[in-house]
Amino acid sequence: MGSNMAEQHPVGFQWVVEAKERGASVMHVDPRFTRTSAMADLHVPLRAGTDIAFLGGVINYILSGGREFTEYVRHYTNARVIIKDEFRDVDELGLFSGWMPEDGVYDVSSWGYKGTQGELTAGKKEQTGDVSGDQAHGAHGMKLEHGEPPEQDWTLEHPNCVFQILKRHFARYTPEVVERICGVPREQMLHVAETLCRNSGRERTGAVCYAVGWTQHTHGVQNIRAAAIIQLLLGNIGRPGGGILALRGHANIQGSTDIPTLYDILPGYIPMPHPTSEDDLDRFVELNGPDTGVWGSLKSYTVSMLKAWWGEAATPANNFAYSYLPRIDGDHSHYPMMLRMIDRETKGFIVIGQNPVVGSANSSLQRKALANLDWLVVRDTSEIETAAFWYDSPEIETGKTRPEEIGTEVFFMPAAAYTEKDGTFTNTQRLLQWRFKAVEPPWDCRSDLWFTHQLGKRVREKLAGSDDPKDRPILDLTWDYPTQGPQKEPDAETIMQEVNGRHADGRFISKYQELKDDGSTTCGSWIHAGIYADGVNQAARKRPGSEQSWIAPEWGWAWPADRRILYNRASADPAGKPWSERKRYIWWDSDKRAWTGVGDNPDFEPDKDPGYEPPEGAKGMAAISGSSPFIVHPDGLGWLFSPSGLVDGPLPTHYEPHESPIDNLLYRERSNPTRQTFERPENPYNPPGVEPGGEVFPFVFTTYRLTEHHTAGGMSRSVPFLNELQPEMFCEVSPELAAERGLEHGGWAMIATTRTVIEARVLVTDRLRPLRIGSDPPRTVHQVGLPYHWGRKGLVTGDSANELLPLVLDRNVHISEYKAATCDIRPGRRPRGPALRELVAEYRRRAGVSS
Amino acid sequence: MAGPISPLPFLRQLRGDPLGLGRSARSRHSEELEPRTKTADRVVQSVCPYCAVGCGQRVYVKDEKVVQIEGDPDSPISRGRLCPKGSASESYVNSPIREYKIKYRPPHATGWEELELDAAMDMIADRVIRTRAQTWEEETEDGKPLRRTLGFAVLGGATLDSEENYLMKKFFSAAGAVSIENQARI
Amino acid sequence: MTGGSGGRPDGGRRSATREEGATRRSYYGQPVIKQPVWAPEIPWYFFMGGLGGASGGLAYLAGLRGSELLARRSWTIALAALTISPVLLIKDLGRPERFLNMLRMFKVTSPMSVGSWVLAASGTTTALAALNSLTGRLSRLSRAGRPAAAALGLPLATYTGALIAQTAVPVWHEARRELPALFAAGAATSAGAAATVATPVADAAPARRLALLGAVAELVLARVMERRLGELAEPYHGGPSGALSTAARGSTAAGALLVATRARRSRGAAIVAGSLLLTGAACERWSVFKAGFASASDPRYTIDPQRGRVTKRRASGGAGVAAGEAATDA
Amino acid sequence: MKLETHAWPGSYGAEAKPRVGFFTDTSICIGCKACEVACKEWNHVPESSEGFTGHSYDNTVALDADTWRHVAFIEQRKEVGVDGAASLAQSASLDQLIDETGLGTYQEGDGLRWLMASDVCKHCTHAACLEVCPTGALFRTEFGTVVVQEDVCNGCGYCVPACPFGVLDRREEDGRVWKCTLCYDRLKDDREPACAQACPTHSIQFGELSELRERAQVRVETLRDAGAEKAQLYLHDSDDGIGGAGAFFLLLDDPEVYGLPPDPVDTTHDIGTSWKAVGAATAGLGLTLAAAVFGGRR
Repeated sequence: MGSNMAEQHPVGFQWVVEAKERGASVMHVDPRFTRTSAMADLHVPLRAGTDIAFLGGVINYILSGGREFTEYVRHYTNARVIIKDEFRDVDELGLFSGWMPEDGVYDVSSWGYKGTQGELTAGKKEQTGDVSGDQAHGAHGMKLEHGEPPEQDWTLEHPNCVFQILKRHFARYTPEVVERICGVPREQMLHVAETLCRNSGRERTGAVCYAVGWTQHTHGVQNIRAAAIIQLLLGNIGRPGGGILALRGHANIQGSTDIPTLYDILPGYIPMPHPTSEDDLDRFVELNGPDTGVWGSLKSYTVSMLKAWWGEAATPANNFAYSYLPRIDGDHSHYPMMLRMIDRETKGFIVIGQNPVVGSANSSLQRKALANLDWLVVRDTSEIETAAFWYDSPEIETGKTRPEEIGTEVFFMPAAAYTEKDGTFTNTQRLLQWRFKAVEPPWDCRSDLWFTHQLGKRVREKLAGSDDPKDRPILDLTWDYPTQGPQKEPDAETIMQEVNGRHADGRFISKYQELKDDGSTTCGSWIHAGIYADGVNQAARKRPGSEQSWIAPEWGWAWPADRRILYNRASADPAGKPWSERKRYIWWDSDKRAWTGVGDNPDFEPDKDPGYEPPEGAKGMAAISGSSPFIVHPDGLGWLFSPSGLVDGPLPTHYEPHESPIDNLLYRERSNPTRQTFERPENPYNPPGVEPGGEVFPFVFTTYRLTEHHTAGGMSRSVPFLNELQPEMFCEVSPELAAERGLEHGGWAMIATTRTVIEARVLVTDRLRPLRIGSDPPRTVHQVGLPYHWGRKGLVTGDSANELLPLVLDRNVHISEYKAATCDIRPGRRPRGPALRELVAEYRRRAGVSS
Repeated sequence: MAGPISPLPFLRQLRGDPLGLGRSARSRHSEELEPRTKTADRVVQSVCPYCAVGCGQRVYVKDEKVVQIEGDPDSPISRGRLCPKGSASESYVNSPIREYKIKYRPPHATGWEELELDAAMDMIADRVIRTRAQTWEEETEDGKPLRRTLGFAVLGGATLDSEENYLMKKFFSAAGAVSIENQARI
Repeated sequence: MTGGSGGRPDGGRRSATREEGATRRSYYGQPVIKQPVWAPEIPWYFFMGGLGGASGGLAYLAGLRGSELLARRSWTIALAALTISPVLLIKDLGRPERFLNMLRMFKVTSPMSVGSWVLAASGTTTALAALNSLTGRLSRLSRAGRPAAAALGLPLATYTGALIAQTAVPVWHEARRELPALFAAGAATSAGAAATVATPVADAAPARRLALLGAVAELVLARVMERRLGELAEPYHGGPSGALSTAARGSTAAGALLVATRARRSRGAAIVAGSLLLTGAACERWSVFKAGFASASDPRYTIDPQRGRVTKRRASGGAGVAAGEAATDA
Repeated sequence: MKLETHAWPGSYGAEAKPRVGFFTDTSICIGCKACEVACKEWNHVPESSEGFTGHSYDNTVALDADTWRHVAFIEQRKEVGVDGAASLAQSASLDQLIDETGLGTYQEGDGLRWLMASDVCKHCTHAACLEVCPTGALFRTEFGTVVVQEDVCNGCGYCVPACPFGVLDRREEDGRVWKCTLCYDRLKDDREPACAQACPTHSIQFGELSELRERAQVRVETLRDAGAEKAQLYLHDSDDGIGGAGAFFLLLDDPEVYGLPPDPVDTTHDIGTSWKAVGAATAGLGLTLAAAVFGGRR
């Protein structure tokens, strides 16, 4: 679900095909019948944006039928934990307890475990402006008082235990309701649920694959949470053949999250500091890390990172230069960043290997942001739309603006290609793989390593001698990297060494457990500690797969500590024995008194007895019992109910997409009440389908990618052999919609929202189908499919689907809703020049949206 | 040239290939054919730059130019296989529209200008320093530390290496920038 | 035909999706086989090769008969036709500079290979014979050259029928028994007609007879071929190839009538009759040529007879049917 | 099993290698087109954009001089059968739609399928292209494959209409004929062809023909047992009109659905008829000439 694996990850899909050949059931739940559906045993078409309703139906099926893997659920999940009395599940309105209507956010304090002291109440100011406060993405859960277990009921019968709450919460998601919300025949949902149940348990496991089909919603995180609940109930986490697999779309999008170029985290998911902690490192640790579990050592991780960055300048006396880190106090993520550019608060912009004009929602808003900058640096291998926005854009075409009116100074810098530099990509399963440089970058092309290193060097030189305290972090930075070759490219391996870290005597760190909070160790990213263990580039291990076991431990290196399956303690029963011979993976060898297995590294202390119970006052990993696999959580349990970490509820709840043709059939709140909207002239929204003006945009559209192209096209529209495979922008519509709107197969269609109108060739196909949704009376909803790869530059051009989308974000992670919105469609090519603006204006008038 | 009609192939037909369908028809070019994977100067192991499956690649280099990129059969992830994008990697690195020189567009200009790499780096460093100074925020209204700038932002990282992301996060954070984002947000 | 009645299969498509097992069986109406890449030089070559080849024979036999003038004129015609022929062929090659590769191999499986050798030999000997006939020189060489030229000219006139028959184009391949004869008849017609035009009436009697015999044979063989082709002969009844076919027959019939009557007495009538017959023979080649393109471009012509064969074989017990097809159902 | 061809292994003697080929199992083709790209990359086949075709996801149309691997996409609608098992809402929805639009829609599960298949030169056992080629540009290699030699081909074009599959094609700007070589150069270095190496799901399988044929037989039986009634091997039978192919296929529907001829024939199998016809016509022409010259009054 939420993934089109055969199309987007074809080579990964070989394993699915192979599994199917061996008897696995492959089911694909997706609004469209895709190449993945073609290979699946069953395709279930559902309305875009209704995944939680579908998954809720599955959860209800499991719970109401007693189909959960009871022993797993009782021991490994928080099903037995009792939640605070104050907690109230969603009511008819669709709101959990703690809703603060004036701010549009939750006070999450009532969602915690009973009997624990949660660090759950974030400052109100931070919550309203920003959810990445102490209590949000980046923070790592509530505190358990010194590992003291919360109140529990092992019989799972206490009315306020998680299991019972879960049962009640999902009881609404009956097959009938699912059918009406999703447009999925109930038999199909039940078939999926039954198949999942049958393929779970001791002898079997099932996996869930998702991708941005789940994340790009105003309830994206909760989509994944719903899957996590299913997998935990069925005992499919931490076991071979199980799991929830995020299929990521860029070569290093995982790596750029682990060692983040993201505003709210530091390497290894250490939260970015807020002003709250002021310059007190201990306060920061107290606010952001629980005492127990892996995060119990947050201070060691942070100090080691600060030592890696500021070296000698980071001392115990100055809190290891903690004050050198900038503070975040709001949502500084991608979309608010662009809005700040429009407001001329952000004046400079460096874009590296990304093409927001095509890849981000609301393209004209993106361009407007760029046009309001003082300076822009774009680094890419070809001249992408983001570099050319000032002379080639719809706004130029329609005469809305002219290059002369755009004051942005633009630097386009040719980047080195991946074959022209050493370095690692982290793949979708956390595996870091080293690439060897094949050739030197030609002409002005340089690696981004070179660019950053050079920029740092020059800034440091220009600031040298400054006595301004704000320049100290720059000047004190450890920045002497050896360079190589004619272009003086920095040696990437030395950076990996810094990431890995060293002891005071210069020895390389071999695992994160060695890190200290006294400044005696350095480590650029604690989860990567060990990647250079023994002075060897572990990511560059390339022993042929054919010479290894199926785990292939000597190919690349996986964080943390080279563990290939996370939470793999769960592959054994509470006593440490494999759940079954067939599915054995890691188990307790009582003779050797050690965890052993088929070749992976245990995600656990290697000698922790399964019967271990933490003593009073234990901290860190010592506070995790021998039968608690989920070591990243302070209680070591898998969370069916999320007592902290999320801002929109501890349990997944069905909400309609922001732009939806119908009301929420389950609750009064139509869409996620915590979603982030931006009421600005650049970002008009289509009226909801049920409100006046909504009828102007009666269809649902969803955006996606094709096998033959890559994301925003920078790496595929420059390649002739790919372009001939999918040369033109097209839309996919059902024969019924084509008949209704007079769309001609092979002809052209205009697709309209209040943002703009684009054109596309028409592909009429049964792979898109009308759905019957709602009740009293049910109505037919048509869906339009739009691939988003095209733009105005490159070897093939076409309108971008993202021109159509608004900014509306999931408040947990600030990802916009690309996957479901409303539109109109009509035959013909869109007007050129000023006539296009008139057409858009007309749509806005009809919909009652002010221009 | 040792053309295909010398020595007369139709006479070779008499030696065991009467219909002239097989060996006798084979040209010298065919006999001497060698794959460029064999004639390459070197081959390095790499990883596909497109999605995050992380398929192994082998990059063949001849005369300091990439001449072929194909799947690495050693990879336990991909077993030598590649999707269409991965298979097109050589065309990507040698794309007909790949840019090799800096392009510079002054404010309000209507066209690109040339610029030396060194000068461009210097100018960008100046702009970072200037914008940072102009937009520096020392503390919150209630006097808590911010020590940051929202004046310039950085976007991108998912197509780059982890080492590059590390250096970017390290430098731009040290410079006080917090709006550092990448594709993971979309 | 077992499926598809009229119009292009899958024409008027309304979507990318089709009914399974629909009667319109093809891939988006696209041809299964490729249309030939041959240019107009090729039908002209068929014509010239026939004219030249048969003219050599006519010249030689006329010489034996003692009709010197007829022999000389026919040698001239043969020389002219066989000089133009290789030029036409070479011009049609994708790589004309490589024309000599035609003689790289000798392949009995390839009418074009065999034909190339025949053309080379026939051209050389005809040149010798014609030069001798015109200038009286090289008489020793031409003594062997004349009969050789005459003998080689005959297959030169007919092999082109096999050449196109050895393709996957249904309208050609299924006419493989008739095409060489049809081309032979056309060659006879054109050699006779050309000589009729070029020779005074008094000396042209054998030429007129040849033209007449050829014309009658051509008309008869065309009918025979179409009958055998059955529905595959559709291209001869419509479109450009149909028009050419009609023109060929009309022209040939008229020419034949004239050559049998007035042309015996009037040089003017002889020239008209000869021209009509030459036009008819040329149109016939063009008609066949064009019919091939029409036949190749419509998948029905390729698929339906094949599907019919499969169905028939299956009905008769499946002998020779691919094992995998046993379970299929047309 | 008859794998021998006229020239292989006969004309190669000790130099002959095992005959190799492709088994393309279309039941696991995901239509990614990696084969098309890998082929073009390796063989430096020129770009050949045809624009948007509307043929489902197929925009390269057919095999030709610039497309040596071609992935066909066939979207098939099955009969709509609203049976008792379907939900009421679904049935109502279907009925209403059919009423409103006059169009059926599919019912999931067995309502729609999307066939994908990678086509390629078949490297026939009896290869018409090879047999008719006058120059010997086309030849049977020591691996039993059929290859056009670019240094020999003079672009006569004979092989183009001779091929019963429409594989061969002349490249306009170049004048020569081009087609799949089964990566002849790679074979010489013990490497598998680029398309087979790239194929993510192993739909394209390369190997020794004898082994592939056995594997294919097992596979088709497995699929049939699993209920794929129309699953069939195509060009697997060495008694068919081309003597079986070096590149054969497992199809899920009849060949013509994929644009393949259902009963292809190597026209040269019947060249005797043609030569006889030529002989007869030649003799007839000779007799006619004689009759015309000598048959009349002097």
